[in-house]
Amino acid sequence: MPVITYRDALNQALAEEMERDDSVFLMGEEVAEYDGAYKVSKGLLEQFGERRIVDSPISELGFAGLGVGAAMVGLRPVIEFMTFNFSILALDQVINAAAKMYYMTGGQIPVPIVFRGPTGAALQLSAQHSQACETWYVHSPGIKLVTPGTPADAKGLLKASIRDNDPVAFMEGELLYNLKGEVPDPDDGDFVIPLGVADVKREGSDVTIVTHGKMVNEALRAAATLEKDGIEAEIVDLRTLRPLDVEAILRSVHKTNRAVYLEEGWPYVGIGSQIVSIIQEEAFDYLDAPVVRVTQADVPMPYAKNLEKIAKPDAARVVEACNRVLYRN
Amino acid sequence: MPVITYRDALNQALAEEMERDDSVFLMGEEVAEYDGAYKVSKGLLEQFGERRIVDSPISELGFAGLGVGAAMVGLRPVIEFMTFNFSILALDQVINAAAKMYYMTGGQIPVPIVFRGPTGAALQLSAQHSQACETWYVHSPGIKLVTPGTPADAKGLLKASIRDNDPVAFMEGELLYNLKGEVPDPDDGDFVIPLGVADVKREGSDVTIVTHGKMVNEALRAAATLEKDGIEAEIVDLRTLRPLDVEAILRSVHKTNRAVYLEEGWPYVGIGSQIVSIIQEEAFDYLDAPVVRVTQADVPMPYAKNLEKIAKPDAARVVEACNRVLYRN
Amino acid sequence: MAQTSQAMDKALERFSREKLHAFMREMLLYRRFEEKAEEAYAIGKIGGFCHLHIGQEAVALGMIGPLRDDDYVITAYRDHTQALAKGMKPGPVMAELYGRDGGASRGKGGSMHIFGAKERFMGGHGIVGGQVPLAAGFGWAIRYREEDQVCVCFLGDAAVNQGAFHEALNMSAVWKLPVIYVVENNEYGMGTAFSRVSALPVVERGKGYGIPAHAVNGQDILETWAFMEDLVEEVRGGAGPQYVDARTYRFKGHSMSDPVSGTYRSKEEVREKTEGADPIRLLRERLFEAELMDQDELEALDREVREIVDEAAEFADASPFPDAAELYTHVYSEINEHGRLFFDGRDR
Amino acid sequence: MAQTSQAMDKALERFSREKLHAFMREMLLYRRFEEKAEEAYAIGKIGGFCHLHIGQEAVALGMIGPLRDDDYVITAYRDHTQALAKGMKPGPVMAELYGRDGGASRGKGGSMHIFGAKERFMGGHGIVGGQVPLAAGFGWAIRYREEDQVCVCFLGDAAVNQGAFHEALNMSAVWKLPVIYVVENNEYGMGTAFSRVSALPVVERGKGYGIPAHAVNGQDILETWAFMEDLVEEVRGGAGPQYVDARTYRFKGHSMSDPVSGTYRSKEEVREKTEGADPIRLLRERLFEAELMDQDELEALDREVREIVDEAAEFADASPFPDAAELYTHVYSEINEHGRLFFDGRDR
Ligand SMILES: Cc1ncc(C[n+]2csc(CCOP(=O)(O)OP(=O)(O)O)c2C)c(N)n1
Ligand SMILES: Cc1ncc(C[n+]2csc(CCOP(=O)(O)OP(=O)(O)O)c2C)c(N)n1
Ligand SMILES: [Mg+2]
Ligand SMILES: [Mg+2]
Repeated sequence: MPVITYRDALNQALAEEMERDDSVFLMGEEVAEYDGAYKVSKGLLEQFGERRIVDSPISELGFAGLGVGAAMVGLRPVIEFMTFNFSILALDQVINAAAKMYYMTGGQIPVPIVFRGPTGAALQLSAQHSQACETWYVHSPGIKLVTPGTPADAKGLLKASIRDNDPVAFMEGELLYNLKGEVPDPDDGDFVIPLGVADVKREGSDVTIVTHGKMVNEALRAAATLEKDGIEAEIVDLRTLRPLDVEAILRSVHKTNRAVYLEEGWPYVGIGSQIVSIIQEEAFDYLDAPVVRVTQADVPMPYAKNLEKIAKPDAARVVEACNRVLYRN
Repeated sequence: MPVITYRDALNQALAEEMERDDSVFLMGEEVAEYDGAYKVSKGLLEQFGERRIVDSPISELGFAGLGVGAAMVGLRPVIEFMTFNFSILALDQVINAAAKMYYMTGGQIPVPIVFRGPTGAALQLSAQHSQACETWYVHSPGIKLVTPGTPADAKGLLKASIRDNDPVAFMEGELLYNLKGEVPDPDDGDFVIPLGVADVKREGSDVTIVTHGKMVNEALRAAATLEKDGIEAEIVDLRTLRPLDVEAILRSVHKTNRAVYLEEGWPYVGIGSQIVSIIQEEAFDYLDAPVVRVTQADVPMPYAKNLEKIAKPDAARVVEACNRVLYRN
Repeated sequence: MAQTSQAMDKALERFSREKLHAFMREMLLYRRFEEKAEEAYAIGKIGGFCHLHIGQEAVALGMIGPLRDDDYVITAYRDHTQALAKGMKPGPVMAELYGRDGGASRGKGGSMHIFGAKERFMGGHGIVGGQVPLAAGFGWAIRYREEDQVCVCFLGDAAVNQGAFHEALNMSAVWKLPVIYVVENNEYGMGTAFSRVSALPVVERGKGYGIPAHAVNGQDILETWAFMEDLVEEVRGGAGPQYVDARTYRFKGHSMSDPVSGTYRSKEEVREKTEGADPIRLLRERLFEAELMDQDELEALDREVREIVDEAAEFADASPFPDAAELYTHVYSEINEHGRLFFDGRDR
Repeated sequence: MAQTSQAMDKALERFSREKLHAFMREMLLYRRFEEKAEEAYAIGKIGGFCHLHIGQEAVALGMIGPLRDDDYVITAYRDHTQALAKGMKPGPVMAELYGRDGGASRGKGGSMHIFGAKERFMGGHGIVGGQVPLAAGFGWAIRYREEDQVCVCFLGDAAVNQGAFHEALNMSAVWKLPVIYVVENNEYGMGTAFSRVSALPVVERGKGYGIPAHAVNGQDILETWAFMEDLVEEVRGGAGPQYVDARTYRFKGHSMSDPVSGTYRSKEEVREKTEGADPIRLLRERLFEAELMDQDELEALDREVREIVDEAAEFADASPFPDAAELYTHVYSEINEHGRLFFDGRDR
């Protein structure tokens, strides 16, 4: 299989879906002439023209809403947020329009739109540019949330998201764009990964690390360390947070009886709290220890390099957490 | 003690704090000439004049930000959102400005502001007007969240919130404004309830119902039903969600070994998921059954009366949940 | 006086007698429909917020009537008569207010969220200003598909102070979207006079976008209709977005739960408007004066529309409440085969 | 030519020789400071996003210099030179870029979030347009306290398309707030030319609010300073909010990670501007021509500011990284005695 970057995988997915369906267009800041702030849309303007690759003004609320409107009448917009940090400005259109529309129209008007862009921290971007936005998006019914951690998942899931008839928030990562991985050759047919299917990124029997998004890679690093210590960690990459592959979590916990949730975002009412709640309710008797969560420190992201480093969850902390649920010190 | 409404309790709190401190002002839609959409600010324009009771345009992002700016230079704004539903438009100023300011200025600039208004559902207001907004506010460090369920709590906590030097989101309820209860006489001295102290609204030894905001009253109804069945429920009203009185939750769970979380909002990554996570992690060995959550149905709020009724959590469902954790059918 | 009268005649000339009668009939229908809703609200058949359009009928009719079936209309929560004007049947609209399964939105939307996808009536939106970017999206889609529909987007005067308005108008101008933004300028947002929260009048608030601004007397159906008929053709022809200050007045309280007058506007002001600026009365006087309609004809029209409205109410009354199972339908339009979409057990 | 030269002389007349030298010295300081930051970024001493102000010095100096110490200034993330102009010391500003404990924001804010509460430099904000309502809040507080400060709020040209801008300008007009909104119109928002995302030029975008609009040549320090000196006094005297289109140009890439030119603007365009519209060069030429400064004096000034900048860098270098315990300070300014405020154990 060809090895390509996460960025190129997204680019392929966009190009293939736009090729396949004329109702798909891409709009956002810098997506056209500039090839995207992170170059995800590189070459697409040339390939598809100004009609379908559109530079917007810096009007997040406005162009998110424009996208929702276009979706309401049958187009399939892909709205790029330069980062999801800025999408807080657009949240009203995402939650109150996109997510609720199908319901409050009594099923008359679906909203097949994708909001995509990086979430979470990159390097030293400080408090206003380093926020993991999953909680804001996933709390509301009516929207789906996709968080691929590898190039293949990025491609397969973006294609599925564009084809999905509901609003999908698709969260990438600035630090993922250069990540390389195997992605099936486009010539070998349409590569689509259905929403709602977790992926066991590593098998193991001693402890389960449940995670999503770019933290998958941190989990793999932690597992490598643990392995040296004779601990086999199983990594369940949720890939999509709504729909959520609960069975995959339970399956793994039934096997290992111990679980850690690893996420990039803040702890309080983070995704991990929900996963703990599910495990607690549905695998209560299988647990040998309370689930431990590894998250960003519960502070706005600091700029200073050393503080940022300790604010972020990392492999070392995952190892600690695994040891804790294994009652090893 | 005088019995007054929740509305009048808030009104008293506002009047007393404005009397006490000239830097406090109230701004929002309809707060002045119209006495407030829900009449919380009744008479305040007359008492304090246009300088301090200010009708704003319908510009939630703008006047929330104006309030943050005013707080940055030492005023103590109380910003009323007609309902928190509309505050999603202002969330950027709340999260990216108010909550992060003190941190990203390295402690130079505190933001002593209160954002207040009703959250959650009233009656048949449909999808866009019936949303419990706690999750959006509490996820972010840097902000405090207060959710009084009774007139006394409303008064004592609003006064504390206005005096607090950090941004506070203060969530009320349209269906609470007419609720009556005892509130200490203003002549008997300053009545302030510190943030971070839960209140046991009912003692009991069989099961703990943890809750907040208007659901306190639903919990009391459930407890009355359970009592007839010989079950003594303890009701822990959190009152503030950040800071959170974790000790009070644990104390009660240690006693009852069974817990239910009741909240008005959606379940997925709701407050309850966090409370479950805390109980699971910190009282793992005390639990005789998994914690059960009672929440709004995981759907946008429907308009039809019958659907709305079943979408909302109520006493009957709390009773069921208590029975479930007690393994009674 | 003579001059006014002449002007009136001139305005009348543009329309056939049938058309003028149809104007009267339609506006009467809207009025009676809203009065019926008011009645039903009073006895608890309708709940929640219910915002009546009484007094503003000539805006709905004049601005929507000249449209084609495949043109789009969108508005805020004060949406009943616009829905009717865009061709929705009174029965399903009323049933929606009643929260019944036969409602246009299956009882899930209610008064604030009337939708008729088939009729291209795109709602019914509750967040002030929230519909404005959606309208730009319809305009975008029209241009994208190289079609020739137009979109009419209504908003209240108070909504021009929302950021969404600003962002959408700018984008509309940049991309020359075929959207006509009609501000239903009834002078108030709830209890706040527009002039108290805006330094410039409504018509000037579109100035910063390079979009042509127009002002029209929204109480005069002959004016609103004629104006719109012309404007729509221009926009269909590629003139790009337009901004209209339609001057009107809300005769009732903001919603059913609010007073008609009070601290924010005086009884006298309301009386003056309801007497002097009632679009139905104004049309009647002109038609009678020009002898294009008489009292009997008017009463016949009124009987006709009352019957329609009664039938609508009967339809609503006869329609069942939605089945409990409907709680979980329409949350998603696509239920993916894998994973859990709902998190409350769905066992209610 | 002769005419231009005369006009120059006229502009020079307003200022003393000392003042003119101070202009040069200040702008050189800003330039050298930014160049030092560029250097430091290249070797990894500064991280994250770092947006240089090179080319726009005459806006910062001219618009801030005439202010009083107790007036407020706020801007976006391109904030280093405005901070210096408002009286912040180069050392703590540089240390902030380095993310050190001695930084103005204790290393927690970084390049985009320089703050000097004492100097009333109110940041340094990363969300485009986000600072605009905050500025209205400062103006509100000034009026509330019946004081006579003014607030200068800088924003980029691209920021005028944000809803926050719209809402804040309207409120400022309604309440006559003493805020001067200065658009640093460098023609681009990142890689997007303003004219591609806005149907009207910057100066026209304030039209809808009843706020006086001004345009100024932002490359000419004599013009920006004189203009602002007058305007500030008007606003201090109660003239209410003002809107200024300060025409300038960004000589570098959007941030350190972006190219100077590329698909969005040509090398030629950049060369033309850096050669023909450099505020420092323009001032130098005029001062030399008018014999108000000579090469030696200029070089002495340059040496002086280079020394200051070197000291700033040394200060930054010598400043320690924040202690790990600082991770949890400054999240809240008031730690309530009860309850848990943090949810990660704080045991890192
Ligand atoms: C964003 C937002 N803020 C506040 C409200 C509450 N609210 C509903 S209608 C209204 C007044 C709107 O007035 P206007 O736009 O003039 O429309 P009108 O009611 O006069 O038709 C307000 C404040 C809301 N629905 N949405
Ligand atoms: C709300 C928001 N959207 C997008 C961004 C990303 N971004 C940062 S700067 C910028 C361009 C802003 O240009 P302009 O306002 O003209 O200021 P300049 O950089 O030219 O000084 C963009 C798009 C952001 N920081 N905030
Ligand atoms: Mg109005
Ligand atoms: Mg710019």
